[in-house]
Amino acid sequence: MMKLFSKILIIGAVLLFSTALYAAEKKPVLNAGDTAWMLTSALLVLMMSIPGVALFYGGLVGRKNIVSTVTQTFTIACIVTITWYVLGYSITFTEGTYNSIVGGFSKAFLNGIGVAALQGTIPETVFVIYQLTFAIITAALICGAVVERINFGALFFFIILWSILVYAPIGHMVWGGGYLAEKGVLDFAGGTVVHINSGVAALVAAIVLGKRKSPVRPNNVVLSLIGGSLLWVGWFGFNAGSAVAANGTAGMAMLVTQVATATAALAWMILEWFSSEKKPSLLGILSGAIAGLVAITPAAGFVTPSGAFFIGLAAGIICYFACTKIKKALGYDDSLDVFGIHGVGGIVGAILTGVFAVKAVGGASGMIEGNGGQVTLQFLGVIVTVAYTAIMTYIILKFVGLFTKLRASDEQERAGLDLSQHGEQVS
Amino acid sequence: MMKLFSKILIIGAVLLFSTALYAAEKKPVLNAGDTAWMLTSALLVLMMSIPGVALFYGGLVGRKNIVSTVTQTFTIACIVTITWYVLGYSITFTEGTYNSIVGGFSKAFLNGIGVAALQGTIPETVFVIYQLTFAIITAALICGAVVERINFGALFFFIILWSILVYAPIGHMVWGGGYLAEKGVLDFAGGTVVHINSGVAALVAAIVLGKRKSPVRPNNVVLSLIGGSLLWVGWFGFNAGSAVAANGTAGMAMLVTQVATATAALAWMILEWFSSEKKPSLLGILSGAIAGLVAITPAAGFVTPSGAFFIGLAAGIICYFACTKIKKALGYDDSLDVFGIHGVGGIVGAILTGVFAVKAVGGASGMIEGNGGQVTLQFLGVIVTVAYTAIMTYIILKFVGLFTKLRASDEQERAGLDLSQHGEQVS
Amino acid sequence: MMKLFSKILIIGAVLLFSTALYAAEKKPVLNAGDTAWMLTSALLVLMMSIPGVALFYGGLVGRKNIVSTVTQTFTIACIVTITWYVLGYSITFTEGTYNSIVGGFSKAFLNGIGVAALQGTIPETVFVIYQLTFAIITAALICGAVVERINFGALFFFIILWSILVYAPIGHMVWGGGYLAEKGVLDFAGGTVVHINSGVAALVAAIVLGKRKSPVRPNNVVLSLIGGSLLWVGWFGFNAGSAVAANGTAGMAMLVTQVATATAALAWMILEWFSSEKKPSLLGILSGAIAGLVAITPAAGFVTPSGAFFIGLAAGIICYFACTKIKKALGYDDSLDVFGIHGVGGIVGAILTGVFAVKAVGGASGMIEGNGGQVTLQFLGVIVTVAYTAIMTYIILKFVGLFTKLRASDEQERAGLDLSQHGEQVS
Amino acid sequence: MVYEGSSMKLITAIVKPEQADNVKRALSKIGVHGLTMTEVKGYGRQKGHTEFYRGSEYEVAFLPKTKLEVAVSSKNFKKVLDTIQKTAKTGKIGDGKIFVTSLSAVVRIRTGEKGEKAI
Amino acid sequence: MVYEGSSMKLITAIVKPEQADNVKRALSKIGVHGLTMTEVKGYGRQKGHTEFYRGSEYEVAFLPKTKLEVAVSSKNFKKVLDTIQKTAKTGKIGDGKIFVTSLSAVVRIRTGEKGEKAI
Amino acid sequence: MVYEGSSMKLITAIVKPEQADNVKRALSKIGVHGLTMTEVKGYGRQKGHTEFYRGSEYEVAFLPKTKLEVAVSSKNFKKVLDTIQKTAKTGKIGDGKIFVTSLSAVVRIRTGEKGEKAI
Ligand SMILES: Nc1ncnc2c1ncn2[C@@H]1O[C@H](COP(=O)(O)OP(=O)(O)O)[C@@H](O)[C@H]1O
Ligand SMILES: Nc1ncnc2c1ncn2[C@@H]1O[C@H](COP(=O)(O)OP(=O)(O)O)[C@@H](O)[C@H]1O
Ligand SMILES: Nc1ncnc2c1ncn2[C@@H]1O[C@H](COP(=O)(O)OP(=O)(O)O)[C@@H](O)[C@H]1O
Repeated sequence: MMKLFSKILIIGAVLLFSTALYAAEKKPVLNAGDTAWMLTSALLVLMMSIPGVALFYGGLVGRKNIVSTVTQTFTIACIVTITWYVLGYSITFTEGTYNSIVGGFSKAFLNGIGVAALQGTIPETVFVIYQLTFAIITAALICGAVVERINFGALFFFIILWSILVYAPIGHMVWGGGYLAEKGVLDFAGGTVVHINSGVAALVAAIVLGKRKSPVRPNNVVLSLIGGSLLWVGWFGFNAGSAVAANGTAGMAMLVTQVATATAALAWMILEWFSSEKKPSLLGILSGAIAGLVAITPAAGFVTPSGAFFIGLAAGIICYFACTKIKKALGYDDSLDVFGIHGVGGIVGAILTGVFAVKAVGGASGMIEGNGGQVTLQFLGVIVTVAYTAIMTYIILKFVGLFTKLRASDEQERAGLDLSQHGEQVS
Repeated sequence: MMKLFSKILIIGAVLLFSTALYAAEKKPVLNAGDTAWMLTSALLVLMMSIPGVALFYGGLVGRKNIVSTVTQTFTIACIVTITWYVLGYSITFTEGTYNSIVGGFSKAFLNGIGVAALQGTIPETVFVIYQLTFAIITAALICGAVVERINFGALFFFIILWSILVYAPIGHMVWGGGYLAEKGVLDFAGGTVVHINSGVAALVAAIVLGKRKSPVRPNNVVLSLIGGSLLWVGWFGFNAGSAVAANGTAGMAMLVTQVATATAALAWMILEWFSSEKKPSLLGILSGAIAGLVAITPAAGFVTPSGAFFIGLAAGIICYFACTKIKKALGYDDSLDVFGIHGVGGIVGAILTGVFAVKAVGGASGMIEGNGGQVTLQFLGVIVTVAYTAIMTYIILKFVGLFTKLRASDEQERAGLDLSQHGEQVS
Repeated sequence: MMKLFSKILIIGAVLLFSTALYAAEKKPVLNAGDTAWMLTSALLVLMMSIPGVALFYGGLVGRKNIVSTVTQTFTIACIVTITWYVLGYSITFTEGTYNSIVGGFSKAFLNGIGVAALQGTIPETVFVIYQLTFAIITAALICGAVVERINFGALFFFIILWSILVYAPIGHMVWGGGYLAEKGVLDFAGGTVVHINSGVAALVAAIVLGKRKSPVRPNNVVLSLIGGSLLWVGWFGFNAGSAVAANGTAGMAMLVTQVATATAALAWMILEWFSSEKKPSLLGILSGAIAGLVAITPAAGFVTPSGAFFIGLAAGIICYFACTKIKKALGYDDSLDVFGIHGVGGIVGAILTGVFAVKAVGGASGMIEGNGGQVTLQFLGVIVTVAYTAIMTYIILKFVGLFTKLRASDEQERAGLDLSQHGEQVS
Repeated sequence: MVYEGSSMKLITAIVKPEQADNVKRALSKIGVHGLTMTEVKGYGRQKGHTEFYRGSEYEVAFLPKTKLEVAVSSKNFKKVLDTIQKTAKTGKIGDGKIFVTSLSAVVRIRTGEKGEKAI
Repeated sequence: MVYEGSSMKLITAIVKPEQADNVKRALSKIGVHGLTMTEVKGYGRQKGHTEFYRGSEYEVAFLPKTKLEVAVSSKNFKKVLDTIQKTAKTGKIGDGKIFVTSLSAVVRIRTGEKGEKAI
Repeated sequence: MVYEGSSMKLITAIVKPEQADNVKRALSKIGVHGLTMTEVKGYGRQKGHTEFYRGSEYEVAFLPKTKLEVAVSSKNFKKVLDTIQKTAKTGKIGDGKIFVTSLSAVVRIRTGEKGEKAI
């Protein structure tokens, strides 16, 4: 008896022990390290918008529109927070009746998300705010195309609708288990959801609103340097944070981000240096850096540093020509080149992710490892996003235009939006 | 024998194992994830002061006082570091003879705090610096009420005394095991200690010093946008950091902070839009955001996102009226509305914490869960803080005034403090 | 049999369990908390350069050279990223044929660094980028000595060569297992590698290039306040990050950094106050803070808060005299005092590390614990670095001078480098 | 003074900032190759505005204007004056004023040339 | 020139920046409804100051001043001149100067009106 | 007007910003103790430049210049004029112009002194 008992006891103890281990592996448990990194990443991505994008854009407009430009970004951060709280998170990340396009309403008002709820190894609350910061920056980026002339009231309503009707569905399709996720489109950190999305919306908005009366040169590229630097720094939260853990994938994402960014930045600057302008400019190297950051975004968890080098190189060169030559040829007034950098850079990155993906890095193979089909898939992702965003953005703008003027009056534009729309000015 | 032995062995093994587990639960052990988050939080809260508060305030003064304003903040960060090292930490966080009001001297000069000392699951060193950053920002906030006229030398001595005689006791009473902690007053991240405290001190200082000769409009609200944005971003270190861990409480604190801030910001902006001014301004939305951040501070670990929404709404509306209407009626010159935003917002937040606290979030119930008594308790916290701070601040100012002039001379004020007190100017 | 079996089983279980524990101690395992902190630290140190150093320097030059100054910093961040990727990391951190001076080529192009590769408890990828940010800031600091006159093309090539021929070898000697590491020189976070190194290179460059034609006063010390504050905040990544873990050492490093910085800052300001200038200035307190940050860098993991107080005090006083008196006497034009602050501050810190090191903090004893020999060792570190850097920097400059002019033309200098070299200006 | 009796004029025009480029281009076309421009603030029939910062009113009485100064020889005077008046005009309040003073001397610094040659 | 012989004057006052508002208000009261203001730097008996940045001296010889320009008809001239002098005065060194030149013509851009009507 | 017939002059020099200090120092030496300086932008034979921002061209026609104004008595006039011309000259295009107008009155605000005493 005793023997048996002891035997059972032993086996029990061992079983208990291994079960515990097993459970630890299966049942999600909060990891404080991952949580620490994701709390940090969330605030970094918020910092990319305020003050990052605000300053990057604020430095590039004329002196009479600085306040207006930064106010737009800041206000968008607030608006999108509310739409996310009310509806956005729920329809992006829950299952819905039309699940291939959009999620459901079960978590509207962030209902039922308790302190203990987890998403992977981090609290769901952290996941909610981390994703929110992506929704914010995507909307904030669009403004660059319409600064110096959009009517603030129109922008206000446009963003409410756009964040719900465009951002959430695209987010759901790519990350929330919708159509593109199912197809196997790779988008590590938001090349499609954030950059192609905002870039295309920006292009449409620029065309619908029409050109500025009299564009002037940037008022203060040093403000843009601050903004651009904070974008770079914060982008580590964006890309390395998209590992949703503090692990090797996050580390590699950070490293390839750095390599691609530096490469694209130098590529742009050197092109300028040898172009007819003959001078390497601050705005040039900043623009290249952003182009690199954008292009590496979908690829960050899938490529090696050398893959990143080539992606950065391509982004620097292609976006340079998109902003300086092609735009001029086409003649639309995307004031701060949101399409030329985020749209074009996002597409370059999405396609090249399909080329340079390496199995050993992110579990997916690209063309260089013989999987040419991935490139086709990536094209699919691009096309769906471009089409959906372009059409919906157009509709929303026309709809908003029914209720309020989309553009500031000529008088207001001439006086500058700072004074005419916000009653403030920088002395 | 053998059987017995084996039995004992088994039981021993199991005991050993479970003891180990038990010990892990009881004896404090360093958690690297929590530590990572608290290291980050500490630097975030420092960033709130330098450059956050410095720029927020620096943008709102006249052009002749920018340097002076930011120098005040930066100097305060240095002074309070030294007073904290010498005395502050010890009298806030150790037990003292008059423990209900103030702690003791055993850790003066941070004596005996070794590398291995823990506070909960993080090194005590990290706790020391985290708390220090709160002491810094509280003192830094006060300046907003007296910019453009305070004598720098007087400020210097005032802050030395205030950080020891006001901040430390209030901190001890709320967080160090003193009177208010015992009573059960809820203050998650410092609504009382930081905001009511600094707001009231500011009001007293503004009244004692008197009005500015000729207030001018803000020199550069874009500087304030940078400062305000860094305050928002850094505030996650402030509120989510106050969980002193990277866990669900931290995540929830972050999320509710975001919701309350956005709500208050939009509330303020919309009130302006429909007021006689008719224009939504940058300073308006920034002010609302700060008001929201302040009000959610005491509540951050206790309420749900929807609770946060209502707290933000209340803060945005009430602080708007406090700053734009009530202040005008009362006629004191709290130059940058430290009282109207931090004092009033802090009080709103303290009371509403007692209303919206939810047991499932932070273990404490508020009025909405039937515990009306919590509101009374919160009132007690407010009253004690207001009374103590107001009286002590007044005494310290009068005392400092015995040795040096509190105000810059008229000549200096007219020339601007930048040149007259620091010999520098922004060209 | 059964008894025996059960016995074996028990012993097996216990062994297995303890082996597992043992293994966990020996074989490096990724720690998410440490990784979270190091991801954060890496981006903090990048933030120190862009926008930190860029703004700190940008505020101190004349109005015609702001763009040029910040462009230099930003470009350097890009260049050094590429040299690090291609060669720098490998020759700093692998073993080489001439290992006492420089490492080998096995990790050129970051070859073979997989997602799972570890360095201690963090991914090697994170270590690569963390170290890269140190290489960046070291190179970026040098510019301060040659702003307002260096030819951008010359700087471009100089930095490529310098980051490979000077930074990597010094880094290898101190941290990569080279000569100075073997000797036992203490340098916790880079006093030698970063500060003495850049300070001496700056001095040499200032002398080789010669004086500016007509120095003007700082255009905007508020920009420098932003830069200086971000340097302070980011420096926690620099110093506490150098623990390469989120633990007690990191915590202590952070705390002593704070104490030393505040002390040095106030020391400098008070010296000014009582000097012939009679005014406490913003640039003064900022300069003191940087001096304190520099001096505590090598000591951060080795000293107590009170040791830090004395190191800060010494740094504040000595650097004040180095910048205001000695420089004037010697007559070189180190425009923004890179040598006076980073060189001199670095030397002060290196020596005093040998004085104030405390065994209980970092495992090494200094003079105050009776180990006078450490001071001698520290001198050795200083001398080797000064000699190597001075000679190599001189050679590289002369070499670059063979291919392109080191200085902008007089005409360009007079017009300002913003317009003449970058074709941009701040209006 | 040798320069007495000169009939060179200094035309000083205060115009709307957004019109300055327009004026400049028109002057170039009629052969005026020198011009000095200053950012000024003006106050006239066109009143300023009020800015509100947290409910506090700040009256901004002065509006940004651009001052253009052109030295002209007597022979060009009328043409230049008319060109400025026409090209600066928007017809809305606040268009500004033109003031004319007599120059008793003009010197070109580079060459030391004096009088009409120097303009 | 038809405008010759005009007795309109241009009063240019260099005053302390902190007095400018004062002057402006006083002028408004006596019916002067046009004014142009420029930020300038002045040097006179009132000497500048020295700024120190890390021990390096930078002499700032010029102090901020405000230049006010008012075109007046002969009939208002004396009154305006006196008002400016009185309201700009603080009695301390550096109060500034008033310069008066003759205007040979004035044009209101909006309407093309000339002479005293245009002021 | 009592001040009519005054022979005081207002010398207005548009010079290169980098020469302004030079001129100022020279004037101090010859006993000129008052000077007003304005940052202006000029356009003349010296053409501006083109700036490129992301490939878009922005023509910057106007270059920074410094305007110096000195009121002088008739007796100092020649000396001051020559000093300015000599010390402002670099010999390169863009050196600027000097314009001279007659002052019909000068007042020192602080004391109310008028005429040559007030300069
Ligand atoms: N008497 C004056 N003296 C100097 N400047 C004047 C005078 N009157 C008008 N100005 C300048 O002309 C500008 C336009 O004048 P305003 O009266 O507003 O417009 P309008 O000439 O179209 O009636 C003013 O802002 C001011 O700079
Ligand atoms: N001769 C002058 N020419 C031009 N501007 C002058 C002249 N003298 C004085 N000013 C201007 O007047 C300002 C005040 O002059 P200042 O001599 O300092 O004071 P005060 O007139 O009270 O003696 C100077 O800063 C300068 O701008
Ligand atoms: N006719 C003019 N009226 C007013 N300002 C002028 C005139 N001509 C030249 N200037 C001023 O003088 C500056 C130098 O003139 P510019 O023709 O370039 O050089 P230079 O006198 O050496 O030929 C111009 O930038 C402008 O400010």
